[in-house]
Amino acid sequence: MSKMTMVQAINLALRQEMANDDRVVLLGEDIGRDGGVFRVTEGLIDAFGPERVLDTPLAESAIAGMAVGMAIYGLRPVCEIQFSGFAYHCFHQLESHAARLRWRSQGRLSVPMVLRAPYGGGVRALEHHSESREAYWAHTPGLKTVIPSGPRTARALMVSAIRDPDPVVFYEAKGLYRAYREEVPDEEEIIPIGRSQIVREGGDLTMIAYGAMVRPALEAAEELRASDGVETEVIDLLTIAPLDDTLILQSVTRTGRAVVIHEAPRSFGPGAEIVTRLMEGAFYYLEAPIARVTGYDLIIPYFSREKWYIPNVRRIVDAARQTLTS
Amino acid sequence: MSKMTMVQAINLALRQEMANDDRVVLLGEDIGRDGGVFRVTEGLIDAFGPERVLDTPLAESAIAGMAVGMAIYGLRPVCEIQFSGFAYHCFHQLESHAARLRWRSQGRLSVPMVLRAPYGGGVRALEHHSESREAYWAHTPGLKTVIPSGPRTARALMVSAIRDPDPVVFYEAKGLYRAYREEVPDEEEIIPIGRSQIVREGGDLTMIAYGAMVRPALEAAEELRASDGVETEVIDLLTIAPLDDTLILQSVTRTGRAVVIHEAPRSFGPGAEIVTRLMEGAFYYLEAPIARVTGYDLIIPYFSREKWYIPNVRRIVDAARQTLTS
Amino acid sequence: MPRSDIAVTDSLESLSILDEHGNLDRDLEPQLSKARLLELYRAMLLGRRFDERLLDLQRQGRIGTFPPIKGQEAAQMGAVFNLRPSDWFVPAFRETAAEIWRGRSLESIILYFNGFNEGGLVPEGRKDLPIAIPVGSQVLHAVGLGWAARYRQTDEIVMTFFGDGATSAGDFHEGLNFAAVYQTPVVFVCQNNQWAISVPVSRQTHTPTLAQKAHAYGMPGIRVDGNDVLAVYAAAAEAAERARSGGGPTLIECVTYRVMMHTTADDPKRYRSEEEVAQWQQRDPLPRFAAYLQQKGTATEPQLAEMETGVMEEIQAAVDAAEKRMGELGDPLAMFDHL
Amino acid sequence: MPRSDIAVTDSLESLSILDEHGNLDRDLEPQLSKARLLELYRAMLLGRRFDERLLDLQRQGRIGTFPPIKGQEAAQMGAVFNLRPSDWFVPAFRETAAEIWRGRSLESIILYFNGFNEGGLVPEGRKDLPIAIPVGSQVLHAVGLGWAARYRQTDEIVMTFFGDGATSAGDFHEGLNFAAVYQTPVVFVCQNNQWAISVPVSRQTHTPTLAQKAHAYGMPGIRVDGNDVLAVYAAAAEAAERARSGGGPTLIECVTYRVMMHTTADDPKRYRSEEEVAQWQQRDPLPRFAAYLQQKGTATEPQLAEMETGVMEEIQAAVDAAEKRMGELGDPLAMFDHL
Amino acid sequence: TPGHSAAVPGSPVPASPATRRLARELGVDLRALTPSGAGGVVTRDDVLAFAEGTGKPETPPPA
Ligand SMILES: Cc1ncc(C[n+]2csc(CCOP(=O)(O)OP(=O)(O)O)c2C)c(N)n1
Ligand SMILES: Cc1ncc(C[n+]2csc(CCOP(=O)(O)OP(=O)(O)O)c2C)c(N)n1
Ligand SMILES: [Mg+2]
Ligand SMILES: [Mg+2]
Ligand SMILES: [Mg+2]
Repeated sequence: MSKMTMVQAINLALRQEMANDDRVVLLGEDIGRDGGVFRVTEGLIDAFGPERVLDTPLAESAIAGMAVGMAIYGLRPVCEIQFSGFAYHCFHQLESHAARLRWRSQGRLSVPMVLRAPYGGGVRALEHHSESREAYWAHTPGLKTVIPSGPRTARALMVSAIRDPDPVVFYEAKGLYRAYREEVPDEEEIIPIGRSQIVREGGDLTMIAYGAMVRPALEAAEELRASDGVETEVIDLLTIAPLDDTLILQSVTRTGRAVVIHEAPRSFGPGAEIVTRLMEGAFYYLEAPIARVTGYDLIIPYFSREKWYIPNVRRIVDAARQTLTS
Repeated sequence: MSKMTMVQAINLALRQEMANDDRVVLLGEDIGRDGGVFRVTEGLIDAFGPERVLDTPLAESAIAGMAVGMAIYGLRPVCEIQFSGFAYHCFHQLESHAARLRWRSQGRLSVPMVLRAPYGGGVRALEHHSESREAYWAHTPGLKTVIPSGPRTARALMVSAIRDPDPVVFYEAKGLYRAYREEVPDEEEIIPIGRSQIVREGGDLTMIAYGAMVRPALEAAEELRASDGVETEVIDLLTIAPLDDTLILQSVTRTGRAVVIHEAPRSFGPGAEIVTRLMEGAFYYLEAPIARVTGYDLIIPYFSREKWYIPNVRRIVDAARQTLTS
Repeated sequence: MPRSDIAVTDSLESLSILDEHGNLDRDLEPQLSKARLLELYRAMLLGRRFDERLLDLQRQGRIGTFPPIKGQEAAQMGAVFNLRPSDWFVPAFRETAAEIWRGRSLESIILYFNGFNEGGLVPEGRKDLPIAIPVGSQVLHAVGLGWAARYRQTDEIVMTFFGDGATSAGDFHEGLNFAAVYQTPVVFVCQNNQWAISVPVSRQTHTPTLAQKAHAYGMPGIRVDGNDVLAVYAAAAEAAERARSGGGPTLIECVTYRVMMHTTADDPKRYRSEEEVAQWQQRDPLPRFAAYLQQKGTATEPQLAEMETGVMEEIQAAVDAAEKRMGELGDPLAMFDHL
Repeated sequence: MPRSDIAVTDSLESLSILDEHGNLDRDLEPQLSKARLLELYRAMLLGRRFDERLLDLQRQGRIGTFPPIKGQEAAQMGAVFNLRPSDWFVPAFRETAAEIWRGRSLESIILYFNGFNEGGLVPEGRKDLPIAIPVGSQVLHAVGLGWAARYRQTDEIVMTFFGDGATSAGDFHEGLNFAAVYQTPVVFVCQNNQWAISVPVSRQTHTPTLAQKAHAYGMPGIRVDGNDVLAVYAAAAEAAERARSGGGPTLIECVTYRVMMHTTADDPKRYRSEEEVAQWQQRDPLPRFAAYLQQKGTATEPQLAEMETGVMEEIQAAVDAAEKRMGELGDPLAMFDHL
Repeated sequence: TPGHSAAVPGSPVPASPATRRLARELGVDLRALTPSGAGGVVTRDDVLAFAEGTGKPETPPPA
């Protein structure tokens, strides 16, 4: 057990899975000698050699498409797309092949690959480096979309993603990479894909978040208790798709009120599905309209203004209060 | 005024816009001498020459990316992507450039291009030829997503799409291409982008559909009147994004009950946003959970089973009855 | 320098062995046993006759849209005939003869083209990928398989097929580049059948050959008469040997012709002349190879006729089996399988 | 045939004019007026000094991440110097000197790299595209612009820039292919600065040159000493003339070096040796060109020093103006503009 | 089952949002009445019946 950043925690998961299983190979731009632009793969080329940590030419479709072939062969490739904003270059390889080969071959072939990509704002980056568009993948049948909320969940989910028999898109909130350290056990720890978790209990209101939004949600919950005496339950989704709605339905059936939070643009975003599931499954328990606190239907502005775009504690608290008083 | 199929109606719109405006040029695979695999561009190369109707090499990213350049120059390119299932190859050109250049250049450049693509099932086609994934575009800020529901709306919306100063993704339900004929006026007719329409009035229930789903919705409405005495209002969205929710909110505020219909996979699909808007804007008027009648969270099966996947009158009526009795 | 020509050292060649007039270059003639030659011919014949039967079925509404392969039997069989069962085969969608040779059942092909997902079942133990429809996309899978085969220190190689149109696709480029950088054991077989639906190869690219695109990747390129099964076999044998022995990838351009429509939904009269088609029909790879076999004494005409009968029976049995099977495959819930 | 070499007829050459030791090939020396030569030098100098200043600002936390251009001034200025105002300029993201030459204000660059969308404003009347970050993607826009310029029967040409890494991208391939098929007037300038972040060009491609990739498209390719501004100028002049006169596109590979980090977020010590960097610093294009100017009598040392002072003043004024402006750009609601 | 409130103490009384609005407008406390809808859902009629039984609400409905 030691305290580590999310970068270190993902590195640990990769390192341990590589040590345990020689089917696990990494590929991506600058992941070898450079250790990845965020250093997530730091030291792995030294530990496992360039045959297992491939510095690729600059071509995302090739990275994903080659991984499809490796995975069909029986390996467990973990691709890094340097920023999720460049993952659209391989959209067709994921939609048309990774997501479909098990189905297309009637179960005979499978594509146990992981596509890692940093997403989201918060690191004063250039254009295309701060978007949050996980909904694209979440809407794609045949893909699983996983987004950890910190070092410990990142490590435990990465292990599951690598071992999963099917393709997993693994979005890493780059704003969390070095934001804080958390205890991460040395021994194996797994969170199954498809399971969300309650990270704070409460009976007055439910907040649903994932990735980098879990922390502001928790802070907002704290503030609501301190200033309004409101007890907020906070649920961290962890897996976005396929969306397991058991916990969120249970919670909202009790609280009757919910706030859904994400960085992604609002319209047709992940929040819409979450709201709809609550509307479908907890309709008669809703005391107030469910609030969405999200990015706007804009391209995230360059960094001098990105803090106005990304949901923050203030906006979450405001939305919660509105929900509570409706 | 003459009766025409949707193929002919779109052809008419293209032909008239090309005749009126030499900035309008077409590009795509097989759109010239072959007239397009669905014959939507039939005869246009004869009328306007190969300088305005470009048969391109087989490369979707190039089609879209070249159109971005043409549009910046001041032309009004209309691209055809042969099937929407191959539009993912140019996802990055749309997301990273077409959708952003006005914003990136602070209003100095613009990309008045149209990306046409047939989508949806119903023509016994091979894999990748029947999907309905408009949500990908709808979630992309900077793009407009338009889906006509028949010959007349297709013609009138295509004119608007071409004249729009910004990029428009124009999905054409291939199941409607030759499904029926409709009167289409010879003289110019326009439906502004961003406006939905009531295609049947009723006070008991609201159905919201678009594209190929409008017809089964209307049939279901008819059946509900005949057998249940229920008066259903049917709204044809026409523009998916940006979603104008004025009409749907007005309607559901009156009816208190709604069914949302699309071919796309259910989860994270367009229906989720529609439901969420209703939940946000008409919450206190909802008498029953809003129903979604959609494709399943599957890849659409090969054609022998696709009729089980695509929403039909039976599924819509069942959902409506459930909504009415909840 | 200061101004000089750059010489590209990777080989770029053209090859023909048995020309359309029956002339044979004995120095280049591949040494195949009688049994192998007959196997090869039968596979081409089966591909041809099955294709014709599929067209009948389609015209009768008994299957849906499919892409005929007629005229391309030599291009695909000459190449794939070099593979061992332990090698990998990565087709596009117009390699029916090669797919059958590799072990795909005729029945599954009928099911597939009649819209049954069950037709996609890859039989256990086969190292083949299913049909890939997005043009060019499968090229990358071949590179990944080839890389993995080397990683596992096997001597497996990978052969992937694609059309002339596919050479315009980004995935073709990225795939050949990766294959060269990693020196993966992949044989890239381009069936240049002159058309990508309605676009002739002369509007697909400004280059006189597709083989020369190999220069962009630092790999050998070879352009062969794709209707000359001996030339295709020889070129692919060389490329396969290069790949197997660690010499890296090769690009083979097979110059052939799509005699029929693009798919049964297409009407080629809209964009190409009947003369062109007639001209290419003169170069039909089947009679050329049959004449060679007879000249060589590998088979007599009656023997070939007998083979023909056997092929027709095999096809009929498959059609019967497929139609029986399809009658039993009604269950809509099967759409929830395998996802 | 039956087996023979294929000869590719498109030209593939290498070019250098003024080498790193000051040797000049007088036959190839471009004939530029004194005024033009000084303009060119000043633009390179301004690019260099501004780049250095940006690095200072970044290190002081006064701007965010940016990609230094140091060492690549000749590659970009030699090329872009051939454009007329009526031509189009389509940069990637490491063409700061060229962008400034084309009329982008220093102030807007500072704003941009400090995270203000206002820095993206393309001034009215300029025929330039903003920075394109997705590698290779802008190549296609150049092709579309070139096509449109021909459609409008103008004599405008388009010049687009990209790096060695970009040559692996699908968009590079699709763009060059389209440009050749449509014979659009585009000059493709690859700044081969040896690195794509941490990936050396030898791992980016298996080819010894990038210029030879032109063979895949049927267009001329030329590899020039990218630190020799005269050679770059001459090669680009020829390509520009070819494009303007209807001769179609050209691929130019400028062999240069990224002397600094990829961006200020990068640490090149992790992946390359200081010796390599030191070696390339010997080939710095600025002193080479300065010596040429002095030898030729185009400028004296004091004149160059005076120019230096002017450049520094211009930069200081821009920094002051930008910082003042940024102080006024607080309004968060501006994020809703232009979408 | 109708007639038995599915409400868990501290949790919402099941009712559609429209019914909730009606109850609020009529000043009816959902906890005070016996639901008749399936699954213990309070219906519009339950609210109306209760409101008639107790007369008009004392405070005017909120705007
Ligand atoms: C990415 C993509 N774009 C478009 C299509 C539609 N399409 C199917 S085959 C084809 C032409 C393919 O030409 P070629 O590569 O020469 O192969 P051939 O059909 O001649 O065998 C096209 C445009 C597709 N399947 N995939
Ligand atoms: C499509 C895409 N993938 C990845 C990146 C991240 N990235 C930015 S620059 C770069 C390397 C570019 O190398 P090169 O083309 O040689 O240009 P240079 O940086 O050397 O100027 C990478 C990988 C990107 N911007 N776009
Ligand atoms: Mg896995
Ligand atoms: Mg072809
Ligand atoms: Mg570089």
